[in-house]
Amino acid sequence: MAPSDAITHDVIVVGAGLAGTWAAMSAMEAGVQDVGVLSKLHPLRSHSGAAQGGIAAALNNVRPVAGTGPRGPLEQIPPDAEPIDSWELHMFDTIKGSDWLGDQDAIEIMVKDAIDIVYAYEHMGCVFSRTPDGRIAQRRFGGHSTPRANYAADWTGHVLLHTIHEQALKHGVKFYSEWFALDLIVEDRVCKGVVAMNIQTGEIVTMRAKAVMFGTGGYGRAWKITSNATANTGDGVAIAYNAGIPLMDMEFVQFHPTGLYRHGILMSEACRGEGGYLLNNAGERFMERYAPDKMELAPRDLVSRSEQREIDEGRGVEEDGQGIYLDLRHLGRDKIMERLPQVRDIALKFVGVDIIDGLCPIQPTAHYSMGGIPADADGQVIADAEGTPVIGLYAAGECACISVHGANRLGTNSLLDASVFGRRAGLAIAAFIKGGAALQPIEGDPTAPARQRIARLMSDPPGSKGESWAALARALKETMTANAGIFRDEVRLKTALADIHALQERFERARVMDRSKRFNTDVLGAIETENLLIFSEVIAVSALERTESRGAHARTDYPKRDDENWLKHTLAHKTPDGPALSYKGVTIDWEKYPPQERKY
Amino acid sequence: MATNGSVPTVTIRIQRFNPDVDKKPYLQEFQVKAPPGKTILDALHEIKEEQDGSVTFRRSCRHAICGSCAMNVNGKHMLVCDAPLREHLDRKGVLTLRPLAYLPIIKDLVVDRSSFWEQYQRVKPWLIPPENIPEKEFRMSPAEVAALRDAEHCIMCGACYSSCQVIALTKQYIGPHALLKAFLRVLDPRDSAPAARLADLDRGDGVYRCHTIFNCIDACPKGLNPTEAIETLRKLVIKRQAFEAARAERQRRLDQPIEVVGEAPALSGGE
Amino acid sequence: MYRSTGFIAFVLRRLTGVALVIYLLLHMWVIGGINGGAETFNERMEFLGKPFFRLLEIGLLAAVVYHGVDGIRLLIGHYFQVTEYRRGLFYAVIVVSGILVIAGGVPILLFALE
Amino acid sequence: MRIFLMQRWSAVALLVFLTLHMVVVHYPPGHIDVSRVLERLDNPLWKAIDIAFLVAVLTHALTGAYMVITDVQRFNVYKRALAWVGVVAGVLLFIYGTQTILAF
Ligand SMILES: Cc1cc2nc3c(=O)[nH]c(=O)nc-3n(C[C@H](O)[C@H](O)[C@H](O)COP(=O)(O)OP(=O)(O)OC[C@H]3O[C@@H](n4cnc5c(N)ncnc54)[C@H](O)[C@@H]3O)c2cc1C
Ligand code: HEM
Ligand code: SF4
Ligand code: F3S
Ligand code: FES
Repeated sequence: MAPSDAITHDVIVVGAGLAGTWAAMSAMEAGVQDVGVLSKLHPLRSHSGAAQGGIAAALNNVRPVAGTGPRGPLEQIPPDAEPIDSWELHMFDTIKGSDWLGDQDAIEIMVKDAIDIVYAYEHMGCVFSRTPDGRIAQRRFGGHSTPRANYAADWTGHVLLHTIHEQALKHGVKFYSEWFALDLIVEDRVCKGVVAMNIQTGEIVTMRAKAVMFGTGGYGRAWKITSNATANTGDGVAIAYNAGIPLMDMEFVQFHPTGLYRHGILMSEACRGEGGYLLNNAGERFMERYAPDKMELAPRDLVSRSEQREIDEGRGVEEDGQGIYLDLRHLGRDKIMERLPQVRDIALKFVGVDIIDGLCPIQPTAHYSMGGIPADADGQVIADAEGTPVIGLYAAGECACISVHGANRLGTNSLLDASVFGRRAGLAIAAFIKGGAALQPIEGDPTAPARQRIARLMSDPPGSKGESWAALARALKETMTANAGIFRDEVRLKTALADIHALQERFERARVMDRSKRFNTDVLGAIETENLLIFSEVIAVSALERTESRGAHARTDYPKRDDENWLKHTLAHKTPDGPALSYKGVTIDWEKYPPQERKY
Repeated sequence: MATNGSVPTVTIRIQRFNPDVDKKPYLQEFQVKAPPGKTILDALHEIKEEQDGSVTFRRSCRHAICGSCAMNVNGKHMLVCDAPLREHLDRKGVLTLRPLAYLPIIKDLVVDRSSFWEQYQRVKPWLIPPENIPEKEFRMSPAEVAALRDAEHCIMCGACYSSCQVIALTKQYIGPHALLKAFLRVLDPRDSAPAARLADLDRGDGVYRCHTIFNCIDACPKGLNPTEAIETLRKLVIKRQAFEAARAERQRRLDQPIEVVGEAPALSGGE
Repeated sequence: MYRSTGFIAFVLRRLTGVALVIYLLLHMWVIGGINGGAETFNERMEFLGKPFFRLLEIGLLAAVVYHGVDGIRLLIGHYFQVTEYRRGLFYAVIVVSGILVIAGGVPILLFALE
Repeated sequence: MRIFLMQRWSAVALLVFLTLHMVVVHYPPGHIDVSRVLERLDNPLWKAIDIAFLVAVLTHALTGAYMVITDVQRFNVYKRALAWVGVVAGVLLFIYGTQTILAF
């Protein structure tokens, strides 16, 4: 018997970033009548809107001016000239970027769909920057061998998000703005709905649906220095894991080379795409040592590691030596004002540096989560290494691991991933609903666990004083940064794991100060912290097991990639004794794209 | 600003109000350290995490792009996430934080923006594309894109809306943000129904309710100019038939290259 | 309450506008005295000729001048792109109205004191 | 929208008429009495100008008052009724004012 106050929809989408909104919109477009989207933020506040640099697709609008080298100026490709780019090239770059851990069937789908999805955005009204003859403008991005980042100044994600949100409104998607998902109702590999809190009233309700889709975004908030929004606490990932869904490849977390010093706020990769330099305390362009060919435009994992090495070896800048300089002065005022206005603003406001004539201090910052809820190329969530589906549960975007990014994502590929697979998930859901999916009966009161959790947070702890969730979150971020950051080894990872366990234990005594029902962000902060603790444990365990270095996972005690033993995805299942790991093969076209050494 | 060693301590007064228990809003004082580089949002976080967990505000991106954190600081609307704490103190060295004005308060610094979003939806913010969709992109000149810059850049933070005295008087007024959005669609060469959109703005609560107060410009944290957009719309409303005809003409060539006038600037530079 | 020059201008314009409407009605009533013959007209004018009303007249002048000059500012705003100079324009309105009011007010004052 | 434009055009007209009015009628400031007014209004052109002035000022004042009232959400629901009140008041005041001008 389902609770009588349950809200019911054909489809419930959790998350209103690009992935969630695309799914909702395309499901409606494909004929589903009744789609509800819940988001803990107003949809337009989703983190997709923070993306700056661009979205990848081999449109062939722009090429480097002949004979000016890999960093020379760009020009539009004349109408009858040879194309320089292709989805095959995009595919190869993505596979190489992924350090061969990406599933190549999914990557193929993504890079082929890329072209269509960017035109779809354009046709829906997205205001892209333009070439002189009116085509979508493109810029270079790290790890891509041609300029294929389609952009709108440096607020690409913002315009994409607004565009797709408008379309969802047009199609009549029902939004539950400021609703917080707490639990997923899954029984015997069948998904029946979610439990969520209406933040404004504090009410906790069961939401039933024939299909549920997760597009809850990333989990960069587990680190001290991060480019991620405060909302990126990996709730979706933790909720799924609690509901018995495994998590895949959680050890792969991307650190972006240019986070603003101390703040972690992103200085777009476009800074380097447009020609910025990285300098150490001696004023050297140190990338010469690490990627003589691509220099600053090498992929993110490599550049971040190079920076970290400079810092670790004492060549960092600023008082604590934890910074590196980003030099954009040679671009000149005009280009900076036209292409990087937002970046300039950020640097001015947060570190007081005008990039037109000053060196901007930066440092690597936790940025993107390659791992997440395992799903196939239709967003269908799987329950194990054999690919058994969880009926009625879908995921896409940063919270999912369809594994197009493998061990390391290329810049501009994630807006693409969220859009392409969000749309595909929406279409798959529509087919599922129209194929006769039904609401599943629900036994008992699924909101009970969430109610108990919240009641406990609001009660007075027996005996001793309660713990502050904020202090626990801070301690977690410290240990994750120090021990599960850019460079890892067995000792550090074990320390991290021990710290996490201790913090989980302390969380039992965590209490909130705000005991009211209405808009209680204190309670939400505590729940988010609990979520951080849940998936951080999975990250530490997965990383500890993977005794190799691949992509963003760099083990100083195992500095080499080990294809023999580790060309496989990690799956972590929840058990009473902590995460249990199993492994899943990588889909590789051994003819066309066999693993190679990854050099830039 | 009391100085303690080298790092000064400042007083932050926060307007508190929980409609479930409080009769009316009141101010509560907190003390925080103010080292350089600290933002007002950092201070709010510190207060919430260390002093009073019930202080309630919205935030997410922390770099002025999501629009969550707009509020009133010493009388001015701004995004607190990119506002350096020390730069906004009043003469007495105090910072007074209040929620956005003229909107119902949900709790403390969190306001109910429903009327704001309703008006946003009312202008049908989505593009109404032409019938013939090209295989590739519609062609737009860089100048056409530049004209949309302000409207496209709006993050829907509500600062303009909640600074406009007309909104204080009536929530029926469509508001600067929605007019800016309407401007985006009307001016977009790809939109094929500008006349219908303009007709919808041609009403007492549309473009004509604006009394050119300019607060929307003063308040906008992104430095945008809704007033100018409104003035443009007012003119177009009158000329809408001619404008639509010109649009139809433009749309016949939407799939063709823009003739390059003068020298085309290089797209992206190198060394 | 959001304060700015635009807000001050708006409130002043409103107040003066409404004051002028009230005055207009009064004015029409006074002049309308003519319908009751020259006698009534002069009577009503006489009544307004008292020094107290003369002083009020300066207020009236200020209202009309400010409202009119500010109206010009708004009309300029409608037809030219001047939002960038919005503060300057407001101060200009204040200064110009001030000058006009003094120029017009001094004779009234002198006359009233006669 | 009609009301907005009526208000702008009447404002422009007022700029002209009011300046004229101030200069001709009130300056040099002195005691205005019937004879002075009669003298001027003997000229039918002046009568026409004053009637036009009257139209402009009534239009401006009534649309202005209408704006001020309908700006307030609570009164906005009565905007139709208010518009009619305005029109009627306008007509009545116009008749009264014209009668006055012609009486001179
Ligand atoms: C600063 C920055 C810049 C970036 N720049 C680029 C770029 O230039 N190019 C590129 O390709 N990628 C970029 N990325 C990555 C890219 O933006 C993200 O990977 C992508 O936007 C993720 O989209 P999403 O839809 O999966 O999630 P998000 O946009 O993060 O949306 C998550 C949604 O889930 C909701 N949600 C989360 N938890 C809950 C819960 N418990 N209950 C209810 N709702 C919940 C949120 O409210 C939100 O609506 C950037 C990332 C960052 C951090
Ligand atoms: C020099 C002549 C005048 C000019 C240029 C002028 C101009 C204007 C303008 C542009 C407005 C619009 C304000 C807005 O929309 O916010 C306005 C409003 C108004 N005017 Fe005038 N005006 C003049 C004289 C008068 C007179 C003589 C009266 C009274 C009889 C008057 C009464 C009003 C009223 C009541 C309003 C509405 C107030 C408001 O909307 O804020 N005006 N005027
Ligand atoms: S115009 Fe400016 S103030 Fe208004 S919503 Fe947009 S960004 Fe905010
Ligand atoms: S403040 Fe309001 S009145 Fe108009 S100019 Fe801006 S919308
Ligand atoms: S937190 Fe996003 S705008 Fe301030």
